[in-house]
Amino acid sequence: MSSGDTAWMLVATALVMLMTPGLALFYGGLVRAKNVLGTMMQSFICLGVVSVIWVLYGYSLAFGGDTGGVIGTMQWFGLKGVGLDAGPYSDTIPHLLFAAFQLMFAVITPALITGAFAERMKFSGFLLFTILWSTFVYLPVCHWVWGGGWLGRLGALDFAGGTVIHINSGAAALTAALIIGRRKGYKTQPIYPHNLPLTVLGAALLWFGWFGFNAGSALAANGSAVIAFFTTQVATGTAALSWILAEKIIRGRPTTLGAASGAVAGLVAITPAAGFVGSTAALLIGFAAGILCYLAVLLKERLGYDDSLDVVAVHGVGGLWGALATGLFASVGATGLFFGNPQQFAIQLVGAASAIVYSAIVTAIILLAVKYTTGLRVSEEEELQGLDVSQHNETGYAIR
Amino acid sequence: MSSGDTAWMLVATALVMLMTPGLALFYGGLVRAKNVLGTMMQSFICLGVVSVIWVLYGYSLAFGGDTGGVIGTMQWFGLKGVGLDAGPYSDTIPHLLFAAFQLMFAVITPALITGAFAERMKFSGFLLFTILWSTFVYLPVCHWVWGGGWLGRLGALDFAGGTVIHINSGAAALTAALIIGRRKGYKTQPIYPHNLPLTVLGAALLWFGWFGFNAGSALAANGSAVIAFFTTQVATGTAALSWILAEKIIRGRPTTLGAASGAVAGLVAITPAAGFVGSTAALLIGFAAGILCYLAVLLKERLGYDDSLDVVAVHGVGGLWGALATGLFASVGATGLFFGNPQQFAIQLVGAASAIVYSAIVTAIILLAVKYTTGLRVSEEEELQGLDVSQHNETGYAIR
Amino acid sequence: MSSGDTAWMLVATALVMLMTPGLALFYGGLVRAKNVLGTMMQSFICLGVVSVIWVLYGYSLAFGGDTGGVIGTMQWFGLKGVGLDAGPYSDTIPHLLFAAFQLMFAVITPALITGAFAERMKFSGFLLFTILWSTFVYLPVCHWVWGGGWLGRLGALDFAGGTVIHINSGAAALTAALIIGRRKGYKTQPIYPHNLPLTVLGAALLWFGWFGFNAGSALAANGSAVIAFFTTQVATGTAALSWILAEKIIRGRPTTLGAASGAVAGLVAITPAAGFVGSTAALLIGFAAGILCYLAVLLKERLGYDDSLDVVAVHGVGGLWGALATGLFASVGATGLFFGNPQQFAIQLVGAASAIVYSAIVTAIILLAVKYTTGLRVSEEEELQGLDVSQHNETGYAIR
Amino acid sequence: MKKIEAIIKPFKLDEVKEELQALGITGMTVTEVRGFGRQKGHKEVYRGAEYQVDFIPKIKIEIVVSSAMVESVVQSIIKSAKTGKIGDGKIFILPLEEVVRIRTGESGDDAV
Amino acid sequence: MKKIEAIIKPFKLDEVKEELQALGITGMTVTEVRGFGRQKGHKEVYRGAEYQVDFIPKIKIEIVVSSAMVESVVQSIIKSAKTGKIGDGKIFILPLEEVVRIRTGESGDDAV
Amino acid sequence: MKKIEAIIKPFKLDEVKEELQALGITGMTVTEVRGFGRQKGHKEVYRGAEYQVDFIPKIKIEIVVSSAMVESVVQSIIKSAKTGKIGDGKIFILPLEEVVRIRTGESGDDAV
Ligand SMILES: Nc1ncnc2c1ncn2[C@@H]1O[C@H](COP(=O)(O)OP(=O)(O)O)[C@@H](O)[C@H]1O
Ligand SMILES: Nc1ncnc2c1ncn2[C@@H]1O[C@H](COP(=O)(O)OP(=O)(O)O)[C@@H](O)[C@H]1O
Ligand SMILES: Nc1ncnc2c1ncn2[C@@H]1O[C@H](COP(=O)(O)OP(=O)(O)O)[C@@H](O)[C@H]1O
Repeated sequence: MSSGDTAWMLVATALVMLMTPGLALFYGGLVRAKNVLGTMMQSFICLGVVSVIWVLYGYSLAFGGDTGGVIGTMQWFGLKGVGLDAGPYSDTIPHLLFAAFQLMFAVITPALITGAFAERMKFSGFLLFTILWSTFVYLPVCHWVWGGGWLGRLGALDFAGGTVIHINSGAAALTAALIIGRRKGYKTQPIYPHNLPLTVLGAALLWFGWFGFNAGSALAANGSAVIAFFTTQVATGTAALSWILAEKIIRGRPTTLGAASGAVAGLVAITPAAGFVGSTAALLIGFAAGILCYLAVLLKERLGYDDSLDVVAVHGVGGLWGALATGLFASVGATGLFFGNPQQFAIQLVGAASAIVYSAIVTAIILLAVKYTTGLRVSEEEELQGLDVSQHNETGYAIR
Repeated sequence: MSSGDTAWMLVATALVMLMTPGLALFYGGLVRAKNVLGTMMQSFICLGVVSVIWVLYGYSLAFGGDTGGVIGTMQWFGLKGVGLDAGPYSDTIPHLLFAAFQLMFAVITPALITGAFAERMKFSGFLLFTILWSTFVYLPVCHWVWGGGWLGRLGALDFAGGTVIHINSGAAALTAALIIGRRKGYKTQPIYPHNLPLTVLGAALLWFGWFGFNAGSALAANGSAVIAFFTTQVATGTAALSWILAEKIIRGRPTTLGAASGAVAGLVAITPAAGFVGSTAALLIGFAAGILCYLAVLLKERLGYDDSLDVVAVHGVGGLWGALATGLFASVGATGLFFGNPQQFAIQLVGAASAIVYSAIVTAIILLAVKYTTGLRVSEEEELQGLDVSQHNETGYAIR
Repeated sequence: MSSGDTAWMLVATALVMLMTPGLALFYGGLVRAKNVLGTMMQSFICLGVVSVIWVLYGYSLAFGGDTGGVIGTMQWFGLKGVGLDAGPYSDTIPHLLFAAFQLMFAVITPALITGAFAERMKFSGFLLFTILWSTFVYLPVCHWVWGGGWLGRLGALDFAGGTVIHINSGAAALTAALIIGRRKGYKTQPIYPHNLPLTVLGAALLWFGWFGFNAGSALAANGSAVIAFFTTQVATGTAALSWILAEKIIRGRPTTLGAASGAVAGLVAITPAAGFVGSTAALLIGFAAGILCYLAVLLKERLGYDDSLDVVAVHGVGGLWGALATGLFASVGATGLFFGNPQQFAIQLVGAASAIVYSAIVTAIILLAVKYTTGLRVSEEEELQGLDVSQHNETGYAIR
Repeated sequence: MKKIEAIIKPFKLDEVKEELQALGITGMTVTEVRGFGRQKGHKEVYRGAEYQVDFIPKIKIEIVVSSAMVESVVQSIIKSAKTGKIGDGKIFILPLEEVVRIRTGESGDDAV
Repeated sequence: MKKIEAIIKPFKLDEVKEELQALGITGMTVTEVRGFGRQKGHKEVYRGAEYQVDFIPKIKIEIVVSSAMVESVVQSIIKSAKTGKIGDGKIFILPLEEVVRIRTGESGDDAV
Repeated sequence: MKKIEAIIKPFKLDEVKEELQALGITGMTVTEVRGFGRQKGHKEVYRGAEYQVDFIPKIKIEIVVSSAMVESVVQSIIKSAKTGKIGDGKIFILPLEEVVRIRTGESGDDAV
C-alpha cells in the first residue's frame, strides 16, 4: 500500500466526481432558460442513482469476476468483500478506493447522454432510462474493457475510457436523438444557449476534473499518471485552438462556445490515449479532434437529427477518433500502427465497432421499454412551458 | 513524516477551504437578487475573520493544552511553537498542516449560521457576531470534542464534525432565527430563490470539498480516509434521491433544489459517521437524512419561525441524525448500538445535547450583546432595498 | 522519486490550471454584459495558445540550459529529452511533471494582463500579442529568476512568482493601458460590473487554485509546502479584511467586490514570500497588501489611465509589495532585512526594477508591432456593440 | 374603453392585483420599468468608481377597462399601492379606440 | 396615425414579425411583459414554500402605423398570433397625435 | 397633458435624462425594449446554428407633461438622442386624459 498513490487516487476520485456537476453546468448553460434546472438535474441526479446501483450490484457486475467475458458476477454484491486491502486491480491502493474511482466513471457516462435529449425528456422516463442503461449498457461494456472481459483480453487499449465512456455514450446519444425526435421548433425557431458563462465554467470544471479522470487512470502517482496528465493538457488546449480555427475558416469568426467545445473534444479524444502517447502525438490528436468534432456538428445540421447538445459530435466522434488514434500513436507501454504495430489499430477498430453496435441496439430497446412504461417525452404544452416548471415546479432565475 | 499523507492533507485542507465559497454560492442563489452579494459576503468574509482569530488565539484555545476539559490554553498564542514537526495530533504530517486543516473547519461553521438570518442582518452586527461566536462557542465546543476536552474523553464519536460543526451551527441558527425575527413579508409575499443554477453549483462545490472534510479527517491517506470518502459519496447520493422521493410523495414533484438540499443533508449526516461505518450503513444514513431533513423543513413552515435558508432543518437535524446514527451504526474502529454497544448511543446523545444547549444559550447571549452595540437588523427601508445596496453600495447583476 | 511528492505536484498542477478559468470568471463578472464572453475568452484561450508554445519551444527557452543568463537554449525543443526521470529541478518528481507545473504559470501570466485592455481589444490582435509576449517577455523573465538566469544567481527570492508573474504582468498591463487608450465613455458614462457573483466565484477559484501555485512551488509535499500553504491562507484572509476596512474608512461602506479584490491582492503579495516567512509576517504582508492595492486603485482614478480591471493596482503593486516584503520578512530558509540581511532587500529591489523596465519596454514594442499588423483595438461601433457580438458573433445571456 | 397605466413600487404588485381582482378586473399586463422622479436613488461603488443611481425599479401595470370602471380602478390602485412615502407612483389614463381578443376576434367590452 | 399594442405569446413573436413584414410594416418595438388573465399560471415550490404564479410571460408589440393600415395590421396579428387556446392575448388600438424620427426630425407618416 | 414616448439608443439614456432635467422635467419612466426597424441587426452563431438577430436593444422613455411642454421636450430629446446614424429612434405623442399621483391623490398638472 502506498500513501502517495492513495493520496493521488483520493484526489483523482474527487476530481472525477466534480465532472458530473461540471457537465451539469456545461449543459445547463447551453439550453434555454426555461430548461436550465431540468437539464442540470438530469446530470446531478446521476450522482444519486448510479451510486446506489454501484453499491448494490454495479461494481460487482462490472469488476467482480467474469462470466463468459461479457459481464462480471454477483460475488461483490453489496460490496461484500470489497475492503481496504490492496485490490485485484492495484497493488498500492485499497480495493475500495478503486471501486470509488470507477463509480465516478459510471456516474458521468449516463449523464453525458442527457445532452442528446435535452429540453424534451420526461424526468420519470429519464430516471428509468438511466437505471436500465447503466445496468444493461454501461456495466457490460465497462466489464468488456476493464473488468476482465473479452475486449480487454483481446488487447484493446483504452487508457481512461474512450470506448467505455465516450463512444458508448455517443452511440447511445445518437440512438436517443433519433428515437425521441426533434425538439418542437427545431430549425424553425431560434433555440440558443441562455448562459454561456455557465457553459465556460462547466468546461473549466470538466477540464480540471479530467486530470483526475485521465491521470487517475494510472491508479498511482507515477510516470504514467504524469504522461496522461501532460498529454491531457496539450491535447485539450490544442483542440480548443483548432476548433476555433476551423470556425474562423468556415464561418468567419472564432467563438467562445467553440473554444469550450473544442476543449471538451480534446479531452474526449485524448482519453483513451492519454498514458500511451507522447506530447507530439497529443498535439496531433488534439488538433484533429477540434476539427473533426466541429465538422461533425456541421454534418448534424445537414442530416437534421436533433442531438440537442452535440453528444454525438463531441463524445461519439471525439471518442472514436481517440480510440483509433490510440491505435495509431501508441508508443508508451504499447505500440500503435505508426510505431510498427498495425494489429493494434485493428483491435481498436473492433473495440469501437463492438461498443457502437452493442450500445446502439440495447439503448434502442431500453428507450422503447421506457416509452411504453413511464413515457419518454413531455407533452407539447410542457415542452413549451419548459422542463423546469413542468417537471419540477421551479424556475431557474428571478434575477430581478 | 509521510509525504503521501502530507500531500493528501494539503489537498484536503484546500478542499475544505473551497467549501466556504461553495456555501456562499449555495446560499447566494437561494436569496432574492437584491441580497445576493450581502449573503455571499457573510460567508466569504469568514475566510478573513476566522483566519486572523485562528492565528492569534483560536488554534491555541481549541487545541493547545487543556483547561478543565472545557477549553485550551494560550500556549500556542500567535501559533508560537506550532511548526513543521509532526504534531501532537498526527505522527505523519507537520503540526502546522493540522492547524491549517482545522482552521478551515473553524471558518465554515459561522458561515453556515448565516443562512438563518439571511436577508436582514446588518453587516457590522454580523462581523461582531462572528468574532464573538467563533470565540465563545466554536472554540470551546471544538475543544470538548477534538482538542482533548471532556466530550472526547467521554468517548463521543465525531469523525469529521457532526457535533462540532453541524449540531453546533444548527442550534445557533435556531436561536438566531428566533431572536432576529422574521423577514418583512415572510409568508405574505413571495420570497424565492433568484438563481438556482448558482445554488446547484454551490452544492457541487460543497460535495467536492466535503471529500476533504470527511476523508481528510483521517489525517492520512489511509484506509480510514478511503472509507470516509466512500461513505460520503454513498450517503450523499442516496440522500439526494430520498429527498426528492419524499417531495414526489408529499408534493407531487421532485425538485432540483430538493436534490441539491438532499445532497447537503446527506453530507451533513454522514459527517460524524464517515470513517466509522460501512457502505450499507451509509446508504441507510443517507436515505433517512434526505427524508428527515425534508420533514424538518415542512415542520418549520408549520411552526412559522423564519430560518431563511433552513440551517436548522439541514444542519441541525441532519447533524443530530448523523451523531445518533454514528452511535447506532458504528462498526469500523468503534462499536455502535446495532453492533452491541448501547453505551455509545448514550454518549452520542450526551454529546449532541450538550452542544445544543451550550450553543443555544451562548448564541442568545451573544446576539443580545450585538443587538445593544452595533445592532442586529437592518432598518425596514434597508431590508426593502436589499442588503447589497444598503450594506455594501453594490448590486449583484447588470446583466442587460 | 516520491509518490507522495508526485501526488501533490499532480494536484498542484491541476489547481494552477484551474486558476486561468477562475480568472476568466473573475474578469468576466467585472465587465459589462456585452463583453463577458470576449473577456472570458481572452483568458480561456491562453490555455490553448501557451500550451502549444510550451511544448514547441517555451519550456526549453525558459528552463533548458542557459544562454548568457538571459534565456535558455533550444535543447529541449519539442520537449525532447523531458521525460519521467527526476528532473534537474527536483529529485523527487518526474521532469515532465515539473514542465507541466511550470506550463500553468506560463498560461496564467498573459491572461492576467487582459484585464488592462478589457472591453476594447481585437481578438486577432490579442492572439498575436499573447504569442509575442509569452515568447519575448515571459520566457526570458522566467528564465532569469527560475531557469538558471542572472536574477536567480544574484540571489533574488521569488517563491512562487511575484516577480515572474505579477510584477511582470502588472508592468505589461500599465504599458498596455497607456498604449491602447481608454474605453469609449470611460469617466463619462457608467461602466460597471455586470455579474459580481461570477466575480466572487472567480476569486474563490483563484484562492483555491493558488494553494497549488504557492504550496506547489515547494515542488514537494514537505514542510516548505505547508508553510507556503498556511501563509497563503493567512495573508489572503487578512488582505480581504484590510481592503474592506480601508473602503469603510475612505468611502463609508465595505464592499463585496472589495473583499474579493483584497483576497486577490493578498494572494499576489504573499506569492513571492510564501515559503520564506512565518504566520505573523503573513498577517502583516496581507494587511498591507489590502490597503496598498486599494490605494493604488484610487490613485488610478486620479491619474485617469484606464486599466479596466486594475491589473496594475492589484498585480503590479501587490507583486511589488510582495517582492519587497520578501526582502524584509524572509526568515525561513532565507534572511530578510528585518532579520539582519539588508542585502536581500537590495536584491529584491533590483529584481523588481529589472522586471518592470524590461517588461514595460518589450511590451510596448510588441503592442506597436501588433498595432501595425492585425490592429489593436476594435472600431468604435464594435466597442459599442460589445466584444461578444463583434468579435465572436455570440451573446452571453438569454436568461429570459 | 380606457387604458389605465399605473407606475407602482414593485413590492406592492400583489396587493394591487388582489384589490383589482376583488373589483372584478380579470386581466392586466405588467412590465418591469425603472423610474426617475422625486424619490432619490442610491450610491453604488465599484472599486474606485462611484455612481449615483437615479433610476429606481418600478412596476408598470396596464389595464384596459370600460370607461365606467375607470374611477373605481383608480381608487383601488390608490388604496392598495399607497405607502404615503415619496415614490408611490402615478396613474395615467389614456383614451383607447378599440380592443380585440386575438383568440376569438371579439372586440370592445367583450374582448377584455 | 394610430398606435397598436398587441400582447402575444412569446413563442409567436417570430411569426407575427414575419407576417407584419410581409404587410410592409418596417418597424416595431417589443417588450417582455407578464400577463394576468384567464390563462392560468403554474405552481412553484421551493423547499417548504409553495407559490401560485399567476403572471405569465408575454410579449408586447408596439407598432405605429397610418390609420389606413390599422385594420390589416390587426388582421395580420390575429392570423399569426392565434393558437386558439386561452391566453393568446389582446390587441389595443390607441390614438396617436404625432410621430417624430429622431435622426431626421421628420414627422407624421414620413417618420415611420 | 400629453404622454411622450421615445425609443432611443441605450447608451444615450444619460444624456437624454440630463437634457430633460435641464428643461425642468422631474419625472420619467424607462423600459428596456427591443426594436425592429431599418437598423440592421447582427449574426449569432452557436456551434452549427446560425441566427440573424433583428431585434436590437433600445430604451423606451415615457414622460407625461403638460401640453405646453410637449414641443420643448421633443426638441430636447432630438438634440440629446441624435447620433445621425440609422436607428436613433422615434418619438410618439399620445393624448392623455388624466394623471393621478398615488401618494396624494392629486391629479392633473399637479400630479407630475
Ligand atoms: N412626468 C412623469 N412621466 C412619466 N413617469 C413619471 C413622471 N413622474 C414620475 N413618474 C414615475 O413615477 C415614479 C414616482 O415618482 P416620484 O416623483 O418619485 O414620486 P411620487 O409618485 O411620490 O410623486 C417615478 O419613479 C417615475 O417612474
Ligand atoms: N384588461 C386587460 N388589460 C390589459 N391587459 C390584459 C387585459 N386582459 C388581458 N390582458 C393581457 O392579455 C393576456 C391574455 O389574456 P387572457 O385572459 O389570459 O386570455 P385571452 O387573451 O385568451 O382572453 C393576459 O396575460 C394579459 O397580459
Ligand atoms: N412603426 C414603428 N412602430 C413602433 N416602433 C418603431 C416603428 N418604427 C421604428 N420603431 C422603433 O424605432 C427604432 C429605430 O427605428 P429604425 O427604423 O431602425 O431607425 P430610425 O429611427 O433611424 O428610423 C426601432 O428599433 C424600433 O424600436
